[in-house]
Amino acid sequence: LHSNLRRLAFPPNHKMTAPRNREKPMQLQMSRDDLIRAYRRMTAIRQFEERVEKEFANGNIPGFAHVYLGQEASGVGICHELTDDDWIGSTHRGHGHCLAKGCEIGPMMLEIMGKEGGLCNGKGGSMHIADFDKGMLGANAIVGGSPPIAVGAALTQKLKKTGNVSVAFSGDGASNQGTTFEAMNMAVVLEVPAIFVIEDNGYGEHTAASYAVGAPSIAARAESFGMPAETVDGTDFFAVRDAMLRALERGRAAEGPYTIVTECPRYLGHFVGDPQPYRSEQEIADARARDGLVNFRGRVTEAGLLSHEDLDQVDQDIAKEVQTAVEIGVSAPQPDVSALESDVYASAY
Amino acid sequence: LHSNLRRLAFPPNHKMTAPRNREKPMQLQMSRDDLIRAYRRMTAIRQFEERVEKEFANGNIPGFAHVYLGQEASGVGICHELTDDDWIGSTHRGHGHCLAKGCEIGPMMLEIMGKEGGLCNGKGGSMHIADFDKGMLGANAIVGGSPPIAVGAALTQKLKKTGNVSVAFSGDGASNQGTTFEAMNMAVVLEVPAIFVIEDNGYGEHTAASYAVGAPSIAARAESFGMPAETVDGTDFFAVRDAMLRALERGRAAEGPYTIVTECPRYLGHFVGDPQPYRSEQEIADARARDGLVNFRGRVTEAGLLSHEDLDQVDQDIAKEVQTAVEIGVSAPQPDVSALESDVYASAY
Amino acid sequence: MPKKSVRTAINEAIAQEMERDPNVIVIGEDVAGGQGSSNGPGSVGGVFGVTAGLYDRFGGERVIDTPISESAIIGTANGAALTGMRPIAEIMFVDFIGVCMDQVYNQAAKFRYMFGGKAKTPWVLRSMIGAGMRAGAQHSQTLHPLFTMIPGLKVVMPTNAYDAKGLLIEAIRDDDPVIFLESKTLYEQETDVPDEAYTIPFGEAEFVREGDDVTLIAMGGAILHAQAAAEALAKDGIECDIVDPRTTSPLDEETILESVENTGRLVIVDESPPRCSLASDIASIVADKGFKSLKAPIKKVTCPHTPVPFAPSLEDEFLPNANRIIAAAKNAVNYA
Amino acid sequence: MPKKSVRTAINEAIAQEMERDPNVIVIGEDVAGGQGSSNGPGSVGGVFGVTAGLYDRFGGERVIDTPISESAIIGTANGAALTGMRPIAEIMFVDFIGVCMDQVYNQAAKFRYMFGGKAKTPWVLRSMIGAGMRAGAQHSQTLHPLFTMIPGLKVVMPTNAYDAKGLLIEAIRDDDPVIFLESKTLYEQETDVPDEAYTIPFGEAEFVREGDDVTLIAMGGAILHAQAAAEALAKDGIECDIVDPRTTSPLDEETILESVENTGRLVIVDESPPRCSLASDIASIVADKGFKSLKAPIKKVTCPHTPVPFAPSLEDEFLPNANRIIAAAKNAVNYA
Ligand SMILES: Cc1ncc(C[n+]2csc(CCOP(=O)(O)OP(=O)(O)O)c2C)c(N)n1
Ligand SMILES: Cc1ncc(C[n+]2csc(CCOP(=O)(O)OP(=O)(O)O)c2C)c(N)n1
Ligand SMILES: [Mg+2]
Ligand SMILES: [Mg+2]
Repeated sequence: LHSNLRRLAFPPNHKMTAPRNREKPMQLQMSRDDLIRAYRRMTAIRQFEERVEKEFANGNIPGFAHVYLGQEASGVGICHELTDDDWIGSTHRGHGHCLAKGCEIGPMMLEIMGKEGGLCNGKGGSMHIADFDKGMLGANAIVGGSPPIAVGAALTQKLKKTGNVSVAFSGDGASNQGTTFEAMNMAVVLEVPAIFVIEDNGYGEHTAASYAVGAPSIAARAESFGMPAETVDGTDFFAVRDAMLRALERGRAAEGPYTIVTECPRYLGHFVGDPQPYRSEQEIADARARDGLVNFRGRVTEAGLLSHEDLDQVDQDIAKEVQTAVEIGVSAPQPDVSALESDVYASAY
Repeated sequence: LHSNLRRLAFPPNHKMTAPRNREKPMQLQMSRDDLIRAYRRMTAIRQFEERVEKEFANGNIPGFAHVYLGQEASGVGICHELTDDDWIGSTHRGHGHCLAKGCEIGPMMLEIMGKEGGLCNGKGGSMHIADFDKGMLGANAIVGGSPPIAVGAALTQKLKKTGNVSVAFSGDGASNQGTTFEAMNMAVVLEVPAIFVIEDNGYGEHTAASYAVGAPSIAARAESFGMPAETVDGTDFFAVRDAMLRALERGRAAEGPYTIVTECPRYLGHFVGDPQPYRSEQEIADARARDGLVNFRGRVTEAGLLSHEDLDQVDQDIAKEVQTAVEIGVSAPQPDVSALESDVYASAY
Repeated sequence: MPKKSVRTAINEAIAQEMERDPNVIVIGEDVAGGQGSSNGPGSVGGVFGVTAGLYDRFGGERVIDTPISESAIIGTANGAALTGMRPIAEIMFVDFIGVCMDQVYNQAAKFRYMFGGKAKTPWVLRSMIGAGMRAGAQHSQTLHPLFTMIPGLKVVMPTNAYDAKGLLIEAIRDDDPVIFLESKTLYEQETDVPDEAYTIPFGEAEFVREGDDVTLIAMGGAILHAQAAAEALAKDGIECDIVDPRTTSPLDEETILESVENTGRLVIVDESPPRCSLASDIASIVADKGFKSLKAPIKKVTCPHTPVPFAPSLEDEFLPNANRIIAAAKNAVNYA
Repeated sequence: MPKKSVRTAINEAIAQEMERDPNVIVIGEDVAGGQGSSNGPGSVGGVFGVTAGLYDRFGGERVIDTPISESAIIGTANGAALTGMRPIAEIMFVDFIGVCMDQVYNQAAKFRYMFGGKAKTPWVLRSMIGAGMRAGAQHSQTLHPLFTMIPGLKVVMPTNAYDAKGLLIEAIRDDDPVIFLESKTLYEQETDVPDEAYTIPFGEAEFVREGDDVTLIAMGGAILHAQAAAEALAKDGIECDIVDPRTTSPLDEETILESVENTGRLVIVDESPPRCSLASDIASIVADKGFKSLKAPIKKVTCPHTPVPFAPSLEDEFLPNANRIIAAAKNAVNYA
């Protein structure tokens, strides 16, 4: 019996699960400004992360960095219809989620460099960025840490009847963590507007999802918990956004949770500097061939919604922003040692 | 979508999932001795637990006791084809699993009474009985504690190519614990001969499975992890044993894990003394109406395999054994205080 | 003033805070009880009845039964607390913390610091501690050191009904994650407890008894043994100062040092194994800041370095008892 | 004797024991690496390469990559160990222990006792500890007290390559669950390490340096700071006895007491927050059994009661450093 089950096998030999009931062509749904915003955020992620890679090599970024290259369309597609009152919980690979949710490049760069004025004043770093004003409840360096937290945020939204939703980003690896499963069941039982987004980039560190996920399908596994679930191409912004619109229909009505699996191969290694001996040239080339930004540019220009000039302009604007952020970041001071013992408690201790 | 999903609803309004491909009538499969052994073990559990209830009230049993009444056919059906080299991991409600696996009444009673000569020399108690000679790896007072441990035992069996299997007993409540889900995925990934037995007695303490299990079906949820799974009537010894035979076909060949959900309503409260204000008279009456021993007796006598006299004889033998066990237990000494600091470490400390 | 048990005091504190603040919710296994059952929810209120009646009074939206999924319970409390609620989460027995410790010490305890002071996580984690009920190795532990060592957490261990109510209301109103540990063996203890709400600040130890010969520090269930020992010692003319820290984090060092300055002799009673215990923690503080006043070795009366045994004969020996406290106190007093 | 790094010594110990005993297996996340990948498994060997080469040598049946499911990893190790294997399980960073602590302290640590001495659970849990790598609050903790307090566990903290190999082989051959904590900052440290297998018994501290003025006790990464401090103090004519306990459970009390008897002054350096720390544990033991020989307050040099900060400026201040050790030592020496 088991031997008959098709194992999730992506990569090396990736089978895409067809997204279900993909409705109405996107151009009917998005304004020009909307499209620009989406492209701007994807571009911000792409350029920010490429620069993080560079500055890490330059020694300007301490510790570890996990970049989001190749997954831009997933985070931006998920967050596109969210407001600052919709919350997201992120992962160790959180830069993209932050930018997709509207965090600013400057304070993010400062945080990642461990500088004063960073989003967490340098105390958090790459794996612990949070921006509550933007509804970003925090990156999380514990795999499987965010899903239960998102359920709690969704409980607040349900009890306060706000019509908002809470999104938990996880990876294919985190989809095997007990905390993620518990969160899914809890969300179904409490009927809260939690949306579980599993970004299947093919690997958990150096181990392929095709090995570590025993189930034939991550989405089907989530569905068996008692919620709707679907799998979409995570490099197709429009496909991701469409799936999110379906999840939001349910979430805004506080009808309960939803799971979206976005498939978006990882471009680089697990962390900046991972030589990836376990991946073939070919596999990495295939991954890079699936480019959410190229896909987006092609679709919107062919449809005549935006011109190449429009998009090139965005590229240049972002490039300036990133350059400025790095310059400010490099010259900014590290937090004063007096900050070491502050922020441990909110009330008297 | 979610609203369309039929919630697992047992009790109050229980829908039985039909066991799949139930083959060959049992009487072709079991010898008279086999049948006697099965009935003897079910009877041992029934009488042992009824006496535990009584002795608890008499103050002869310290602490908490969770009895297995109503679930006899589940444990005995699962263990019937197992040898001492097949291992089981149990729960806080473990007396029945012990007896089903061949543990002796006397040493069990001594343990539950906290006396010298108990299976764990009085150090474990009702929730921590183990008997390695019988392949009983231990009751476990942590809900969800046993499934990962059974995966490890199954790994040993796989690596040593013994053709044996390891069974993890869990309840419907434990089926929601992250450790159980992790164990299921791990078992599929490592392809070990672990058999997950979820005894759905309708409740986790005072909360109904119909509420706490968000999934429409515990078995379907397990199946989505990538292993075969089925649901059977846990008060029908033959149905449980048939399901186990299917699981063993796969397990003995070391082809991977299997899940069996046995539905067997709890007769009494969660622990001895629980007044069960949350359950209606009717529900409890319906539960008691499903009696694995009555079912067995009817089937084997109608089929002319055993006579009422045969079975009555077993009843009397067990009654004597239990009576003797209690008498010895009550008069046995508690462990000497010198035992307090022994058995903490196996090697020098 | 009306006499109330610790159980009643805790129940009253929760009810009064739920009345006062709609953001206060209760979440855990069987805190209401009976969800999905034929007679419906609300009839249980926790395995020991501590939350009894809350469901009927505040409904299922605020008294939330959960699946047996502790990581999701604390994670849910974390997310709710981060976003404006004040959850009171229950982990039935503290022994179960091992399946959800991450959400306690890597998440709740660190949010505020990691996020540069922007987050607050105002929750209370209620849980039962202590041996003596023949509940075996996995239902009898006293794990206060496990929480006390974690920066970002506050830890409360009430020893009587009056403190239980005042400290719990303080905990619910506090903006940090607070671990509230209830000694099973103290639930029936009664003291005078005002009907109205009141708070007791954290970090203020209490003198349970005053004496000049030796200082006894005792927490949780151990307080009973310490009091019994003090009675007996008094008969032999040895007067004990008994200090109940009430909260282990923050810890009231001043009061402890003040007492030792007066007595010069210290015995710490702690219902947990000795290694890295609160007893060792307090001893080390006094061995530094109170060294000058010490006239004798600091004695710890703890459980042995073993799991909790089931058999009554062994469990009674496992627990710190009056006799061992008396011996330690005499040892300290007679030291020259 | 050939010089080897701590990393190499650990790898060598595992390989030699796997050669010797077919029941020894390695299990954890990416211990082989690359399972299911286009180039196949074996090319990684742990995030820091500590288990590199083992997969090629012993194959996937004995070097087992797992999903990210720590409870299942330790649970699997528990079940395998109970039934005849000798698993070496890896929890990558000790910070992650919170998601699987139950399988460590309620299961492995208690099996033997709960089951009346019938069970043994011979596994080693390898994990990385320590700050200083700018890894942030959830990848930089040093949680040895968390394990040291648990009866049934043994806890090893090697500070050099020679000890690492000998203690790890001892741990693998030991019949109890052993927590083997590897300081990230020490992996590159080199010492002479014999090629053949050898063992170092648990519970035997080592004098890293001898001196009569003050005793410094240091564990794990802190040993480097202690040595630097001792160098500097020597220039001021203060000679330090440096004791490295090597194992925190069991703890070599005798050696510690012997040194304090000689110096009368004690400074304990511990790379963890102060509350219920190993520093407090050792201080409390000396404040009891070594009270007679104490000439000064017992000083602890630990991290502050805060999570680990990310910014280098803060993390450097967070860690115990030579200057703070020097100050504490002088304080102790000058006390009268
Ligand atoms: C509980 C826990 N276990 C292990 C790790 C180490 N770790 C960090 S990221 C990672 C891989 C996560 O894989 P996935 O969820 O697919 O996310 P991705 O890195 O692919 O974005 C692992 C194992 C961790 N941080 N937390
Ligand atoms: C981790 C953990 N959480 C909670 C408990 C308390 N508890 C003991 S038994 C039980 C109910 C278990 O329900 P189920 O798995 O259905 O087993 P049943 O009692 O019905 O046999 C609970 C919540 C526990 N022992 N361990
Ligand atoms: Mg991944
Ligand atoms: Mg049940």
